[in-house]
Amino acid sequence: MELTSPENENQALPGQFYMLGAGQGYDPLLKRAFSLFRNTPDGFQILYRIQGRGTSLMRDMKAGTSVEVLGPLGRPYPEPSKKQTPLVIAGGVGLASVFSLVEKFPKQAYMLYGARSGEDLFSVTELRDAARDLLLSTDDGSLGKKGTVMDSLHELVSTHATLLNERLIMYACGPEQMLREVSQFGMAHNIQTYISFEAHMACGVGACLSCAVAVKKKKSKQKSQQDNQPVYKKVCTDGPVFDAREIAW
Amino acid sequence: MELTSPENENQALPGQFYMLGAGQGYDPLLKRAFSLFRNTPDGFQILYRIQGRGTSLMRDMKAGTSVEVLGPLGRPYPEPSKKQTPLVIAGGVGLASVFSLVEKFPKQAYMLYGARSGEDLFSVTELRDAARDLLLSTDDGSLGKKGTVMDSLHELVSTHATLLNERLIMYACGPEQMLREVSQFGMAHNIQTYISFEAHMACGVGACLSCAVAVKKKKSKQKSQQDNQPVYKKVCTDGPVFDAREIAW
Amino acid sequence: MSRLDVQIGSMHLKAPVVSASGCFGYGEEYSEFIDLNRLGAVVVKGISLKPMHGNPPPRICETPCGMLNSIGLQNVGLKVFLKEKLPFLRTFDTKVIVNILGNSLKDYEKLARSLDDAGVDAIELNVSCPNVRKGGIWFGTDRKMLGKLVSAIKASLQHSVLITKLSPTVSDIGEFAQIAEDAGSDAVSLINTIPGMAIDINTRKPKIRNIIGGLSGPAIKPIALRMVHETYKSVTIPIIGMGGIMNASDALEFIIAGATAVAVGTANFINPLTTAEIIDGISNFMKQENLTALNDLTGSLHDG
Amino acid sequence: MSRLDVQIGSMHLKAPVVSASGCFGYGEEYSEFIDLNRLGAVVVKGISLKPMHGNPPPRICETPCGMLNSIGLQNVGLKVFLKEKLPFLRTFDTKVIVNILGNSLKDYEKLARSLDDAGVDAIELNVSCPNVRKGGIWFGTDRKMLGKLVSAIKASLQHSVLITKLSPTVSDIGEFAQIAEDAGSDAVSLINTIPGMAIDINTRKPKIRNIIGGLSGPAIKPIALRMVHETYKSVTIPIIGMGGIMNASDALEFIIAGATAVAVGTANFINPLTTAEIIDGISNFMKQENLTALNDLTGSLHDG
Ligand SMILES: Cc1cc2nc3c(=O)[nH]c(=O)nc-3n(C[C@H](O)[C@H](O)[C@H](O)COP(=O)(O)OP(=O)(O)OC[C@H]3O[C@@H](n4cnc5c(N)ncnc54)[C@H](O)[C@@H]3O)c2cc1C
Ligand SMILES: Cc1cc2nc3c(=O)[nH]c(=O)nc-3n(C[C@H](O)[C@H](O)[C@H](O)COP(=O)(O)OP(=O)(O)OC[C@H]3O[C@@H](n4cnc5c(N)ncnc54)[C@H](O)[C@@H]3O)c2cc1C
Ligand SMILES: Cc1cc2nc3c(=O)[nH]c(=O)nc-3n(C[C@H](O)[C@H](O)[C@H](O)COP(=O)(O)O)c2cc1C
Ligand SMILES: Cc1cc2nc3c(=O)[nH]c(=O)nc-3n(C[C@H](O)[C@H](O)[C@H](O)COP(=O)(O)O)c2cc1C
Ligand code: FES
Ligand code: FES
Repeated sequence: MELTSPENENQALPGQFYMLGAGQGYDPLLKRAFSLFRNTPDGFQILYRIQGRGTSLMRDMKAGTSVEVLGPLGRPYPEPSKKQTPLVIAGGVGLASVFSLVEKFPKQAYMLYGARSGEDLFSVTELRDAARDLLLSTDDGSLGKKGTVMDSLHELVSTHATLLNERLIMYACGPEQMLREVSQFGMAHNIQTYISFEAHMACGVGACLSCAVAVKKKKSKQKSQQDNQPVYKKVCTDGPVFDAREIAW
Repeated sequence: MELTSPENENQALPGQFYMLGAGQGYDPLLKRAFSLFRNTPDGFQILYRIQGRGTSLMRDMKAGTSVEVLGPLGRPYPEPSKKQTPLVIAGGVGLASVFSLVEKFPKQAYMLYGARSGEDLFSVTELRDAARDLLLSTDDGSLGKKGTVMDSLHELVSTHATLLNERLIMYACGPEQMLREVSQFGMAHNIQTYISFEAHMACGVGACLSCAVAVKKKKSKQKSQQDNQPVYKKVCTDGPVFDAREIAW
Repeated sequence: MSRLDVQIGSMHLKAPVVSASGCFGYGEEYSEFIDLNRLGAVVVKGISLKPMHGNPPPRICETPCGMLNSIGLQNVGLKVFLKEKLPFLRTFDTKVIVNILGNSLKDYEKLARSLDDAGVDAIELNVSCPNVRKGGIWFGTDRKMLGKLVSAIKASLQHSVLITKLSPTVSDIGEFAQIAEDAGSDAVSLINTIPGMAIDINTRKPKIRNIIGGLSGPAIKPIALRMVHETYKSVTIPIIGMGGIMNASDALEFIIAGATAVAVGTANFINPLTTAEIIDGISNFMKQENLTALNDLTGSLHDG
Repeated sequence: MSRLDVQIGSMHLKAPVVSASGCFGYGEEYSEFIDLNRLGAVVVKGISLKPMHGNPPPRICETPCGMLNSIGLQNVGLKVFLKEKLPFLRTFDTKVIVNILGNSLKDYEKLARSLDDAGVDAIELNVSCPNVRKGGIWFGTDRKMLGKLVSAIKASLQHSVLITKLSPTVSDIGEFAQIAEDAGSDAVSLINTIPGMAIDINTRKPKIRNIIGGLSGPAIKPIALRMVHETYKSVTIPIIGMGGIMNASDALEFIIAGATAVAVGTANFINPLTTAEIIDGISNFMKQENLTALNDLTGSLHDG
């Protein structure tokens, strides 16, 4: 869905998100988080999947409905340096979060994009133009290779022998299981890896502490007596993009 | 607004009402009561004023939205006998409740219709055709006589000397203050008078006892120890139409 | 094939869904909108010895995802109920549960005895109605009085099952459920409405004439669900859970939290078919989850 | 010209609207979205002696017209608060109220003393947090302990105003307010969240990892408003009312019910400008009603 905004002075960067109000009245009550999909001349677009009540209401909105928006929020993906080759991995609507990143560095990024089936793969033509190489995969094989993005990843590195010697930087957004595997791969091969997380959010600005994600101790500057307990960071302001090495899986 | 209903087998009678769901989700929660304005070939119409949240949501509904409807509910206006001359009085959206009654007995009813100002008077041309005589009044005088329907009433009886000798039957719907005055007039002149009431409703079917209206003791068949206390009837099932003599003002 | 029937004391309900007292009149009001034979039981509006006229209007007002009511226990009284209302309910294949309210232990006993004689299936002790100063509320939040009342009523019943309806306005609902169980109650039902208020800022008057009314509807569901779970952990007698149940999913939450059956109140006002739709929904859920008996679901919360 | 300033004990608020603890972080989080100088005071997230990491996720879930939270009192701890958070708040022309939580009377005393020394304007005793088994909740529902705690803290304060935040999970909130007043509390604030639950019927797991969370938002407004009114009738000290306040009209309901000031919690999440918009709304209402001072409105409910 596309939103136009009267005062869109500060555009969102790849990886940042917005909090959108869904429906009128107080039910549903909270705003919903959606990544920047792509900026437009007079606003921005988001890409969303129908999950529950809020997104269902969004689907039923008539064009021209005004929605409350808070953002852009959160930390964007760190940009690749001149010497780095971006390797972007998206699962499902995770594409939303990384799409504008791929477009921002035309013909540079290797793009791996997977979903349940063909009709869940969006903007494939734009991606083909924007990416240096695009590998599609679907669980049912209806489009691209049958399998997961991880299969594509292994295929990619095996077909591009030299790839792992290049200075790679990985970006990933998708289901948690996928993020875990990508992170493990990245750490195993010593690749700088950034992943975008999801968590249930209330405020989106770091005030309510709803969006906790467990991180490794050494990374935390906090002193505390309860050292048996995990340490948490906020997905909304410390993230949603995290260095894979930070996360305590 | 007009509603079409798939199974509209039993049409509502003048004075009956429907409970309409406003908006999705649970806020607002309760259905709202609206009188039958007029039946249509494949449904019915209601006439409503924007009062609060529910009616505001109704205004914003796009055509084709499906709304939950319960009804027709409540007791209709008793029809005039062959010998009786109907005298119908409406204040504001109170018109909704009596409009179909006037149309049902073409050229028979004297119609008194008042509102704040001209733009609050609806379907005037239809009324002129349907009524035997139509007297309009507005508080600001922008349309019809400047004044209230009570002024019109007194004017009517003074200009039609014989009217009070005819067997009149009065029907009224509008603000409580107006209903009170109409009732007093009716009782003073011994005219059979039926008024349609409003009360906050939850169920609309007589189950929740929300919609209490105080009625005179003698009318109540209930026995009780608390005889200092008033007796109540249900607007939704005992009414909304009541014999003016029943009400304990 | 999955079975939906449940047992509340010696009372057998063919379906785990009943109407909530005060939200279904005497059954007859809704009988033209829904087939009463589908319900596990009809729980009727609170009955007192003598008829009560109730509170002056306005009696209700809408609140965010809920409503406040202060009907003031208007009811036709025991005599009229037995003569005019009960016979009609008897023509249906559903259990009849009568919610009773008195101002004294004596009142409650008289009511219980006559209804027991009349052969109603169960009596629901309303000790938690927030709408009358004296009476109900007092028993509901006083440990000693509650125990005394429950055992007295239990003693005066021959056939009817005794259900104690708990007040939500206590710090520890489990403790009060325990008291009811120890005093011989066959089951507990919860929650009743939670006292609340709303004000018209322009007139500066309460939106409910009685100032305070009882809050019901989806707004209170999380509170009710928590109390049902706490009660489940502290008693072994069956629980009839209620509070904001609007659909099968809500009902299943209560059952998983520990309810043997659920009651539907405010939702009837929004959709008179709610109870039947919930029964169908539960049945579908059990098929989908390959569950044969509802007991496998009751209290099955994974709270590890 | 109508005045919006109010007095809470010896503390003067230029506007009757403050942030609710835990819903406004340490102020800084919202400082780029709203001008903190507009608020009567910033009430910060509950502070404990040592930093706390909080509960494992999921920590919140949405409910009808409300939300459940079980943050688990995550906070940076007293030391970091004084060193890193307080100085920032001091740069604004608004009062600073610090919500404190301890597991023992000693904890509370230590916290109170150091914050008093650091010159915070007021201390809000969180004796009602539903999210930790030990600590808070225990003081909040135990009459003796509450009195003991409040008088001990009062004794250890030199300058800071003492506000006691009451637990809503009691049968008679007025009684507990009375206890706080008698023990020397300068004001009371209410209500805290109401313990609630939500269940995912497919996984049969609680939607909140901690099983029970605190319910907030519009859903609880009628309950909060009733409790504020009951408290107003039983104490003479000022009341800071909160619970589901979303707009000026809601805030005015609380003031008419007896609140001297109001706190806004969950609404900040939906609209960070809520507090400022409420202040403007109250100001407009007073003009329209030709009121010169807010006191003319406080407790002005026509409940005859
Ligand atoms: C930083 C971030 C970026 C996101 N970007 C996108 C995107 O670009 N496209 C997209 O389709 N989805 C995105 N999501 C997920 C999206 O927020 C949820 O799908 C959405 O909130 C579901 O709302 P609902 O009312 O339809 O579902 P419901 O289940 O009815 O929502 C109930 C509550 O749970 C929360 N919730 C439910 N699922 C999620 C989830 N997966 N993550 C966070 N909160 C959830 C809702 O916000 C709401 O508060 C993002 C989430 C985060 C945290
Ligand atoms: C039998 C009957 C017939 C009616 N016929 C019509 C009609 O034909 N046209 C029309 O415009 N209005 C009619 N009304 C009034 C109509 O029901 C209210 O205007 C409407 O409910 C307002 O809803 P709201 O959400 O806009 O107002 P809100 O103030 O937001 O409603 C809040 C709550 O108060 C109730 N409520 C508010 N005002 C009234 C009222 N005057 N009467 C009853 N309940 C009220 C609402 O139903 C809702 O439960 C009728 C009322 C009754 C009882
Ligand atoms: C209009 C109304 C009347 C009620 N009358 C009674 C009553 O007479 N006795 C009783 O025990 N509970 C009564 N209740 C409480 C309900 O039985 C039920 O406990 C409560 O409404 C919560 O369920 P719900 O949210 O599904 O409505 C009444 C509730 C409503 C809304
Ligand atoms: C996410 C969240 C965190 C909270 N943390 C605290 C806290 O640390 N201390 C406290 O006393 N109250 C805390 N509260 C309760 C609020 O201060 C307030 O009392 C309650 O939310 C009711 O107000 P509301 O409906 O406007 O949110 C918290 C509430 C929420 C929603
Ligand atoms: S959503 Fe509130 S802190 Fe992250
Ligand atoms: S609205 Fe329920 S009895 Fe009339």
